[in-house]
Amino acid sequence: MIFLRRQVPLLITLITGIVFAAQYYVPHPASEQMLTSVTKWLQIIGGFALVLGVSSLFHVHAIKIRRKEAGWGYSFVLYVSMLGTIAVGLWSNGKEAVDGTMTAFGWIYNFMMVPLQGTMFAILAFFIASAAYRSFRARSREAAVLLIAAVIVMMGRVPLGEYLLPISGDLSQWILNVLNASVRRAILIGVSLGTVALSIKIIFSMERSYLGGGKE
Amino acid sequence: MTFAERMLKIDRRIIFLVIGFCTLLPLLYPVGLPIKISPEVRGVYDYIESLPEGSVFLLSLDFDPASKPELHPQAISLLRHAFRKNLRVIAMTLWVSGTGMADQVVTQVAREMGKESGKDYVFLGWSPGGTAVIINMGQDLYGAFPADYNGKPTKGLPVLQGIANLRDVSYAVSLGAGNPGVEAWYVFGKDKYKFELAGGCTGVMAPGLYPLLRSGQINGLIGGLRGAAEYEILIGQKGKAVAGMDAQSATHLAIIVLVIICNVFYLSLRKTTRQQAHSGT
Amino acid sequence: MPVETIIGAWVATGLTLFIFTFLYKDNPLFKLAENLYVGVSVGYTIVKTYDTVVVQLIWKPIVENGEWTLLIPVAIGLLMLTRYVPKAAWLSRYAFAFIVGVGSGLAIPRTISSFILKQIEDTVRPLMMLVPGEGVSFTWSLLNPASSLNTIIILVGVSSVLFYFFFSVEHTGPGKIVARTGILFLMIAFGAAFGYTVMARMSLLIGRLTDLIEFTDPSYGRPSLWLLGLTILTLVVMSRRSSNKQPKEEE
Amino acid sequence: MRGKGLGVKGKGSAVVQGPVVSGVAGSFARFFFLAACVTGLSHSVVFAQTPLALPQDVRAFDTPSDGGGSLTVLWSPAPYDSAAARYQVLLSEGTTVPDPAAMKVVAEFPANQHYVRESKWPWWTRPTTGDQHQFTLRSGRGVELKDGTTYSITVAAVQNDDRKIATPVQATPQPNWMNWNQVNNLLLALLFGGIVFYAISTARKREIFLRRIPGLDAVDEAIGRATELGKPILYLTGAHDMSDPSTIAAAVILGRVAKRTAAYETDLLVPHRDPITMAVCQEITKQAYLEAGKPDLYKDDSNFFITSDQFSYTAAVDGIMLRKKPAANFFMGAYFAEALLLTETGASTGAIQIAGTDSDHQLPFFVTTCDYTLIGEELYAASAYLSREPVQVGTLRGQDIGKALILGVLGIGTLLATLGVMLDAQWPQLFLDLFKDVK
Repeated sequence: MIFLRRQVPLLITLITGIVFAAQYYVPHPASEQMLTSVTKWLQIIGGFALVLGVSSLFHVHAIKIRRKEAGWGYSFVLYVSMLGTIAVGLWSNGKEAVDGTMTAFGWIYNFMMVPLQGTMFAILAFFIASAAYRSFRARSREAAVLLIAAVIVMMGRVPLGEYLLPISGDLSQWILNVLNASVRRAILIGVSLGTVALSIKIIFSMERSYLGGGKE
Repeated sequence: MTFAERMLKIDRRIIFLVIGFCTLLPLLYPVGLPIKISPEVRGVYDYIESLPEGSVFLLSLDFDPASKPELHPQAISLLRHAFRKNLRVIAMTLWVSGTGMADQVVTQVAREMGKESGKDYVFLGWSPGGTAVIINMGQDLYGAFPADYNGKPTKGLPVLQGIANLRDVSYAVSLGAGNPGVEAWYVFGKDKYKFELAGGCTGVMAPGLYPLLRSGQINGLIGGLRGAAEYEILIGQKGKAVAGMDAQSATHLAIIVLVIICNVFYLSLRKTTRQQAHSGT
Repeated sequence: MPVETIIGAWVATGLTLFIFTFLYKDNPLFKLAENLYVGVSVGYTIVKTYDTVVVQLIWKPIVENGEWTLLIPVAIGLLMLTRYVPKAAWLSRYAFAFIVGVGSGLAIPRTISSFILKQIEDTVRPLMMLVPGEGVSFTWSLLNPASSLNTIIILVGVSSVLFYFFFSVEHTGPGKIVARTGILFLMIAFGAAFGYTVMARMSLLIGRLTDLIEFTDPSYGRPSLWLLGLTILTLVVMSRRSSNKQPKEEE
Repeated sequence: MRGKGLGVKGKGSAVVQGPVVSGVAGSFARFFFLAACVTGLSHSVVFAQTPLALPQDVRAFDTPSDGGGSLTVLWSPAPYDSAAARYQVLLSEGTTVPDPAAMKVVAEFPANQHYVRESKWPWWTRPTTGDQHQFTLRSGRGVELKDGTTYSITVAAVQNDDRKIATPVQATPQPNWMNWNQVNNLLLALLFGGIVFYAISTARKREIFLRRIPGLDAVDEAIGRATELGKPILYLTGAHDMSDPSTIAAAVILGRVAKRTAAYETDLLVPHRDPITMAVCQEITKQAYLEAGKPDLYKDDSNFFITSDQFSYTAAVDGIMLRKKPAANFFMGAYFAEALLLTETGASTGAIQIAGTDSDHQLPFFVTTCDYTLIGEELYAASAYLSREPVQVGTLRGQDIGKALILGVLGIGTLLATLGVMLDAQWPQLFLDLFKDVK
């Protein structure tokens, strides 16, 4: 039983990992065919993964409602809006528009989801402004360098900045294209080494946290 | 409490109001400052200009409503340009919550330019799996998207004639707000299937894409609302991005002024505390 | 203008303003809008997933083209859902093992090619350039990203930042200088990111305000103005009430 | 672009004859030969309107390292190679060709194009010297090359009305099992994998040196100050769940912080966004108090769950900061847009703030609003430094070796590339090609 529960999954990871890493170097049509099928499978499995993510949300809020915890009314709102959206969506065959005319599902999308999600992040503009005033301080030489670079880029990326200080355009271009690019490149290389190391550890089962909890 | 301390402790809602007005006023009373074109954006424009009629242009709208103000105008300009050049347009999205928006923008621009779905362009919709979708399209486009957004089978669509997979795409642009986005299109797409690629992205993403731009992994980069405004100028059709540039100028200036005030107060505070410390001992 | 658009304009404006009330403080209007948002977007994702995965990717290919092999990923997907059945939860490991295995395998060569080799390739450039007519020379232009000077700057930047993230060498002696250079480069890049992020957030605000301005139009019935007044009124009433209640709650 | 008139073959330079090898074998020898040829060629002259002759040494073979459906033709450069003359590639099915003139023209281009050196092949897969002509024919528009079928293929030189067709040669397209162009990628993957394994096994056997992370000193200092002021400490573990490495690192560092707070008898507040992370962190905190010898001070509710919603969580934590005014705030793990809302409020209460995150998009805000920030990998390093777990330490060490190698390649590569330009030499490519992404 332990074998089925513990060793077999690790074996699956080992085999699939090696096979799909090796696939990259094999141009033969047979190997390409395998890649085609499996990526198609991954698309379908990806759909199930979404269900998994969503269901934990279901669970958390269901408990809240059942226990009538503080703010359970909001969880109720969440449930109603979700079920309502699903019902309307299925009724509209999952289409926001048919031949350019908006369906009821499209209405929910355009007039509820789009403004809600859009505004959620627009409020950050205000918080950046207040942080700019209250806490973006040059506490150290490093922070001072950061703030100066930030001011130059902010100037150089808007017409008024370039108008007031014509050199800021070229300067910010240079910062982005040369200084920023070199740092990002180093970070990219470092992160990639990390990714490759992690992938190797996963394939050779030195890293198992992805298997998650659940009793052995 | 000193003056500086008191000033630093003012209610932040006052700052909120300042920023609100800095955005609102230029939107209501635009000035229209000139906008310079950067080489990154010109790279995309020039490449589309150089494509012969009937080339395949793939636009992946990989964003959701949260990034709409930045990437929506980019999508409109790119589509207008591609349709004007009579390219065959394939549009799609890797972000599920962006599907409706992507459909809307494609349909709207196509209608405005008198293009027909299935013949001049196709909107494939969304498919789950993120990077797996890109690989699958590279292997077999019809396997990844058996039907387009409207449920029509993709096999046999006139616009897709002669296209088997991503290798047959002349130019792909990913408008990415995160992951999967521009980087994924390079790693899982261009790296193997060898189409030319460019990126459009939100301001948050833009600095991170410069290494790819330099190494030629993407041949152009449209960054944020500013990039969109530049593209609107390039195709000669000003839209929401150009209209927003004045407000962008005003808010940037406001932030810069706020940062400077903050540091002036901070430094003066530090000076006084140091002096006090000195005199105290 | 169609009625549904007018109603839509009112709803969209109202929800936008509800979220903006967070700027005043966390309050029931914001919480209502936030939960509505989560609910609607989850519902939307479920519908889209059903429509795309179940109908387009599974049902149609199997029924219409007889692609029975697609039952394999369906089975793997179902295994994933056993996570919620405590006794069979271990079965879900097979699914995760498969996904993670394939994902790791796909990632290794592609990451090396795109983010390591390509980036090294572009950093390793000759420090002298062959200028037509002048022969081999050193170019000083800062504005040309490919000039010799910029090549050196990039090389210094990449190397010093890579060195900064070295953990098995103490940053002393010459190492200290390199690491300090690295951190300066890092800070400049963070500054650029900072500037761009400010730009992005401001753009989002501009986008939302543009919509609100559009909805002040009489053809929609000026929802922005009416609802702005109503929202402010609600906030005032609520803050009055809570300030009356507060003393009692705090004993 | 280098080389003036390189394409034109100078007098006395040899044509490489012999069998065409598509593998790695023999490439070294070929390479040196190529270098010699190319360097000897720099002073050639382009003649206009040289009389046409038969294209020489036409060779055809299955394109190596591909999925089939493709053939490659090679032939020698000629004195008439210029924009004025043109080459045609001719193709027909079968091994015998009754009339070469009737073969299908599948490609036509100016005679000064399509050289081997223009192709992206690295030196170990180059079929011949760089000055030779090369054309790769692929299945596609108008041409179909079936795997396993033998084709006759040849090259014709055309100038004005003159057309000279070389004798057709035969070749069979085939799919291959290995893309030799990418062999450097494979070697690097194996090398790096080996390094990681080696480093981990070393770390299992003996202590590996890790430099002290300065941010950890700041942690002690902050806790000390909190004790002086008699105020609590706030610790956040980020937005992700326990499957994310950054959350794991945050939990490890929490163990260290909890040990200190136990020793100093300072209050610890850890609000959570994920119930599982909370459970794990409770265990870690309990253990830390035990190790500090103060199990009686441990409170189960110092770790508490708020909500999983991003902004509601933020508002609640901001509320805690304003009410309890912690002396130190720790932000470890992954953060999104809420980062600024948290740190800004924290800064306004005058707390010492220490952050550690790999969310690079939020790093600028942490750096400007916090007193100390662990940047990216420093977070993992700090956690490895504290936990001393061999796999973590070993991986870190392996990555360090990888970085050192890359630094070396950057240095040597730049030097060689510069020498290559200054001396107008090709041999540095021998090294540089190894680190190119070629397909």
